[in-house]
Amino acid sequence: MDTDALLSYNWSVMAPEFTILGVATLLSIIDLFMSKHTSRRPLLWLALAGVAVAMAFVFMQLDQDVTSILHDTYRLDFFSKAFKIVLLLGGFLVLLLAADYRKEELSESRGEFYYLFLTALLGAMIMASSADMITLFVGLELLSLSSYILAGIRKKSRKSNESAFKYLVSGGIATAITLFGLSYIFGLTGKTNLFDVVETLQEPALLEHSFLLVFAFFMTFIGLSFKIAAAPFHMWAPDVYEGAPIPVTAFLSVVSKTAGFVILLRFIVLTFIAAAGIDRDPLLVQVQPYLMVLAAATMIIGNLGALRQRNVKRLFAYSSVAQAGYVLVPFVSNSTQVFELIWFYLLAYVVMNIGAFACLQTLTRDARSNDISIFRGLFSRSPWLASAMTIFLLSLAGIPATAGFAGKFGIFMGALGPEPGHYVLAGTMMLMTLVSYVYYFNIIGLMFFRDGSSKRRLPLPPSLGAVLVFCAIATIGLGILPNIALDFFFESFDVNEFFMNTGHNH
Amino acid sequence: MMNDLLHSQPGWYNAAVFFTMAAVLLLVVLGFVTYAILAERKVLGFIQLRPGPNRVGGKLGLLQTVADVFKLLIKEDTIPKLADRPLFILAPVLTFSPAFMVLAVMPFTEHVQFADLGVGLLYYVGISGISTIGILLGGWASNNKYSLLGGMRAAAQMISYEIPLVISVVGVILFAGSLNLNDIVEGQKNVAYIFLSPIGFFVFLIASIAELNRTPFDLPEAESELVAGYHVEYSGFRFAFFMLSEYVYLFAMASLTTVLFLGGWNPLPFLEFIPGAIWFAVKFSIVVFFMIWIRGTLPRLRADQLMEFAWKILLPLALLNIFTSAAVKELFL
Amino acid sequence: MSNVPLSLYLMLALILFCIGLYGALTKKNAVIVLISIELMLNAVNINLVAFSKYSLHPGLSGQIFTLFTIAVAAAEAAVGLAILISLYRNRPTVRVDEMDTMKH
Amino acid sequence: MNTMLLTLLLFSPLLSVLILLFVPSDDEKTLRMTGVLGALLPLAAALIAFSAFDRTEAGVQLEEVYQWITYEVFQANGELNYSIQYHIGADGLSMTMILLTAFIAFLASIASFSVKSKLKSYYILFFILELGMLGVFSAQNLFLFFVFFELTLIPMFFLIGRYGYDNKEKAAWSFLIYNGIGSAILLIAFVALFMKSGSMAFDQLKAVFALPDADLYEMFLTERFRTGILIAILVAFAVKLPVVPLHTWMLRVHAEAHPAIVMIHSGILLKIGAYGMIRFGLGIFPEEFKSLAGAVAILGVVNLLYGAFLAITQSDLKKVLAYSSVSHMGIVLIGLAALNEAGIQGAVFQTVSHGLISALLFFLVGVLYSRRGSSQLHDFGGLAAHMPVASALLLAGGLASLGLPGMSGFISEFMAFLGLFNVMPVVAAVGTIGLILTAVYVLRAVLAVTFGKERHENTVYGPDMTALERFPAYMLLAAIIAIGVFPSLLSGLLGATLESIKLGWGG
Amino acid sequence: MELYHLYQNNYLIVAVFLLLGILLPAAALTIGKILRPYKPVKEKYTTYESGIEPFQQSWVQFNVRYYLFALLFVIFDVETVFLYPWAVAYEELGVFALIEMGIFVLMLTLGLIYAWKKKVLKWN
Repeated sequence: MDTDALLSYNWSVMAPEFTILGVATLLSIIDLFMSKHTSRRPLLWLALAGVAVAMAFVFMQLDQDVTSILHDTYRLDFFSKAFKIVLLLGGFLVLLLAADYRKEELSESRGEFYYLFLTALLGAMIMASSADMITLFVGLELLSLSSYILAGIRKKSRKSNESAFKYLVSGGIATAITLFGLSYIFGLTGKTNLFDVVETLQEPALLEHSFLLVFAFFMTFIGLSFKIAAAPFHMWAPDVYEGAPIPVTAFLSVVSKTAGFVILLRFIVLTFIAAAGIDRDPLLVQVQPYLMVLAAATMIIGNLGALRQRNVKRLFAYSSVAQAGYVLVPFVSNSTQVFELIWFYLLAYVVMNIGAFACLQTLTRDARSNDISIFRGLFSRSPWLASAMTIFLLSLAGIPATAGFAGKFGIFMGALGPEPGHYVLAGTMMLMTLVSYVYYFNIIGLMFFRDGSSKRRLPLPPSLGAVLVFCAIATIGLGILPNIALDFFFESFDVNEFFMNTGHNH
Repeated sequence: MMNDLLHSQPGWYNAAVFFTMAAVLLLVVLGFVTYAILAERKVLGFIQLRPGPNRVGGKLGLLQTVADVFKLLIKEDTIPKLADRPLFILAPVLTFSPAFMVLAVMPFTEHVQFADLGVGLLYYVGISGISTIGILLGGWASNNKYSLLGGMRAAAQMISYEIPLVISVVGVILFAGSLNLNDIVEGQKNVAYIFLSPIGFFVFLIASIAELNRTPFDLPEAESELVAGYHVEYSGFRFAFFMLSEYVYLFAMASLTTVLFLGGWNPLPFLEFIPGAIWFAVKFSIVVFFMIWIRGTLPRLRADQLMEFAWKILLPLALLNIFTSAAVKELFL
Repeated sequence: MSNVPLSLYLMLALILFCIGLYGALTKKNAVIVLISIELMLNAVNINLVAFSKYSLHPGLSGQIFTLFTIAVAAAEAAVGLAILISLYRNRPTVRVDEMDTMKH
Repeated sequence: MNTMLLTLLLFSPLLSVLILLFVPSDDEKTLRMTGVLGALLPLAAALIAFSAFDRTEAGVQLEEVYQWITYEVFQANGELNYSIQYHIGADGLSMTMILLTAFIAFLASIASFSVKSKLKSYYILFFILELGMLGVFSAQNLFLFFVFFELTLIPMFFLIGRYGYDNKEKAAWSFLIYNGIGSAILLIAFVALFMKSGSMAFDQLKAVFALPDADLYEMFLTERFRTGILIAILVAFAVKLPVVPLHTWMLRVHAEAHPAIVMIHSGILLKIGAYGMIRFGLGIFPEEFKSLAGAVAILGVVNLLYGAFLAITQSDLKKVLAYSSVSHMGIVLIGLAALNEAGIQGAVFQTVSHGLISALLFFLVGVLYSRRGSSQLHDFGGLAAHMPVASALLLAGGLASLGLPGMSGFISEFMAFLGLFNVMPVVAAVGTIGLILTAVYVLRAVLAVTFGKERHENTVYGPDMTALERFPAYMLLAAIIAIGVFPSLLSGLLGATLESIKLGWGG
Repeated sequence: MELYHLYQNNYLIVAVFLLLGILLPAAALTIGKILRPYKPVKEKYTTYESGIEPFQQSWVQFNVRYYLFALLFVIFDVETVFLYPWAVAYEELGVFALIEMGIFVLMLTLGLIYAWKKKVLKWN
């Protein structure tokens, strides 16, 4: 790799990433040399601007053909661009949430929060673009390590510390499991580039080792499913969500989860697409029943777990586990629609869940409690806030005319489309959706049917208000006109492009 | 003969030959330690305008250290009741073995070298790090507040100075393009790396003194504060092994300095007729003398100065050295 | 070149991995848990390095991967210890089973 | 064809919502005024639509079709066209139901005057509910139907849970859960259908299922699949109707919700079940429905008898009426199962007539409750002496309910049974016992209230019905009698449509 | 094969050194055991604490700052894992590798400055 080759790379491919990296670096330096007593608030605007610029770059890249640089380890295809939009959007909204997170509690490490947040976002973006196991792993860990610290950023709070530690331990185990799986894939193919791996996996010589391959598949899948908090790696979610500050919780449940799905898609679907399992059946077909069990288990655990929660953050943790279960469903059907369905659902999930967290933040901040009773009588206190929260909850529950419904509808289509349709899985999903009505509507019930102890109107800072309005409009908008997003994805996304090896031409 | 042996199928015969040779080296090293201690005391004596040892073994006190060793050998050995017995016994061994092991890769002359490892420098850095654990273990196992504190301080100091130490040699590796110590010496045929990488040398020298726990960096064993630090509970020959490894390290570190920066056995220009072994010995002796000299001249640092010096001055310098070395390589070589 | 078969390396790695996993899941001491995770990661390293030399398709990239794993493992350990210290400041314990503020 | 008429009708309640948002929440007078005028708006629109409706034509009229959602990603897979249209329109059946909805909603908005608190959100929810109901009946594809179906669910949940009696929340919950289950099953059935046939529009589905069996098999639309879907749809609507084992939620709602809400609920929402069965069961799967007709008939009879028996034993007027609804819905099933012209007509008639009758009765219960704070039978008695108008109306409603000739109930029951006797005489014969029981429980309850013994010496009744209260009651009664006397009012509207449904099963 | 033997022999030497490194203390201590006196008195086996009776366990918790230095050590020690191969291969990599390494070192320096600013390097 000589200088000329490196200079000949089209570095603009990584413009969004460089933007985020640059801003993060800049922020950390400014933060270090700022006097201790100066407000860190202005840094937020810088961070927001960084995310916005990165987003602008992604949009500017939309027309670009698929390109890859750095010996095909970094890849810019529509898949990565589309998911980067979701990630950046989620990141932007979460940053806005953070703008107003209890000032006194985050004051000490507010500067750190901003740039760790950006590095986490950067990790997620790298995951979206990577086409090599090493890059993928580095992105994953960049995201993970940053989020471990973010979860524990309230240094003085024991809960925050505990959640960070639990997150780290389960994350570490998951990483190790993933890597163990990856090491076997490398062992079988001798390649780390995903496209080379795909090619090598088609060799007949590998058929003898199909058992190892299946083993590797499961290790990797299970390890990666940690990020999305799917069974069996969901245990961390409630504790971490409870202990972490709300913006971080929102980040974990939205951006981090999206990144997890991106990596699952990129890795699992791409790598194993042509691999043969035991007895030479296609591997992805062979593992279908297990994926089905995983998806169903995730939904069931999430929804049943949420039923008995009094703590709203834990409730939303379980709810996000359940949502992850829904998004796993398209993996089972394993058709080309997977990408669009998941992308759309995640987009919907970003707006509705962040909206819900924005409401949650307003409430917990006012009540200084996480108990579900903080919702009592919200409608009589702040009708608009309650209405917005209702929209988000209805969307999470999958009621028509909301983004959540449009997403779920798509997932149903995906599950029932192939022949034979996955009726059991769809039925489970439907049943669990019903179970989710209980806890979502319980909150709605508290807001509308009960009287709260306080009659005071809730103060709503402008940044939170902006998030709420945007999310509410987007939730309804995507619900009524899902084609806005669907067409955007469909028109630009090309499955062949996703599977196309750009070769070693730079 | 050696060459044939090295290229033959390894077996018990090889092992036996190697063992014999290593034992010879061990004896040499022990001899060095014995007289290095004497030399140190003598030099310190001269510096402080006093005679130094002058009773045992003639006017020069030539047998003083030998007598000391025998004294230690016949001293009663106590292990405190509260100590962690297995660890207490293990600690001196764990400190000493790496000190001796690192000598395996040291090229003393073109021909006198034991193991010619491709990653010799890395081997040195890696193995020498183990000693820290031994010292920490000794401090911990004694179950004594002084020793624990001393052990912790020693460990903190050693790991802190290990960073600038290992980074300062990156310059040397850059020039030589190899981690093999032989190649590094070969690379200095024309010019010793001390001239190409003076900052590296400076950092390396200071860090190595600190690594050796010698004055002015001898806080871990500060007699006046910690009544001898991590080995306060050690007596007799167990104590001797801590001392021994300290001086074996002195031997090793001086050799390494010679190899890395002073050109090893390479002669100065126009003086090629003098054998490499002599050159090595001379350079080696200068380094050792320098270290004793420093000990006699400089006062002990404060704990806070000590740590901050490593991180705030040496480490940035070492990092800087990487790039100055690279620049030198690009511009002049 | 070697008479050590690949399967032995893999076995070693597998055993190491299982020990690590067992330790990480059952041990009460937080530091031991962190070390167990390191064990698992090192098992991966053994795998990668062994594969990069002896597999069907030997390739250097396995060793490069290992370098990354080592670095990341170090970072993870550093973050883990930092969090543990911060936790310890709030409550002097390193026992995992005493981290129970969030039991429900 | 694309006049915006139906859309305007459909979304006219939204205008009221918009206005309501700007009315201060403590200005009750304006709120009530807006509420009533707002409810008048869809009624007026419905009448205009009715006047534009050609009663002689069988097909869907006032159609509006706009491309809405396209799942190109699914399209790419095969030749099926996975797109969903915004497609509304009305045939005779829809038109009838729309008129019924607008009418009852208008009256319910007047009945809502007894709502005392949280008036603003009440009316907002009320209008969203109305939008949902109108949408359900005018939707011309499954997706839109489902969306509106769910849209009725949410405001109803709030309306029940916020405005009602002591156990209102529990009622709201069981409403939500049961209907949720129903809609869940419905959704799975719809999506499965959509995925296999590539379409959601009624007419296209009908066309697809009219294809020869070989083609259907090629599309994986096997016999088994079709029957499965039909059963799923029937079960889903059975929850809504409700059919016996799934009816408990409805009792709670009727007992606990506000009378105005119950008017709407029993008057319209329950009818969505019947409407759905006719539309999807008969409309799309006539062949398969035929094979299930026996079971449906038996369920209908069970409903009829079970409701009637339990109505006899109830001591609460609300419960009596609730069980009577269960019983009367059995007649709808009976009519459907007959699968002949008389039967279907009976079922549809019963749908409409029960909508009116139960609205009337529940409205009266509300009035009584407002006077006595109770609806227990033994708390009244001798009402006729104190509140003659109310008693008379109650009696009239009761008589309509038991199927007195000259009132709408008679025609529907008569035709439904007539239909069934032709096909399954034994089942029908058993069913007629139910009719007798109906007379028993209705008379028992109504007479106990109007002429029964006064239990309490110092019973204080409020004044008799006010003009505002009388108006809805008279309107409903008038409609009941009108249909009873001139059934052609309804059959004329329905005739052509029923004819086309009949074609489905080749009758 | 020859080379491989050379390789093996080199490590055999290392093993021999290890063996000797352990043997010497073992031998010396064994000889010492024969030579030295053994007169146990209770006081001899108490822990030394400047002459006063030892109180409390000495295995107390360490100051946190030790851990912080350990953390820094871990980070910078791993850095050298990257620096060494880079330095060895510098010849072939050229100037661009230097720039890359510059970025890498810059990032680490940033970490150092961070620690510095956050007063981690302070020892008091």
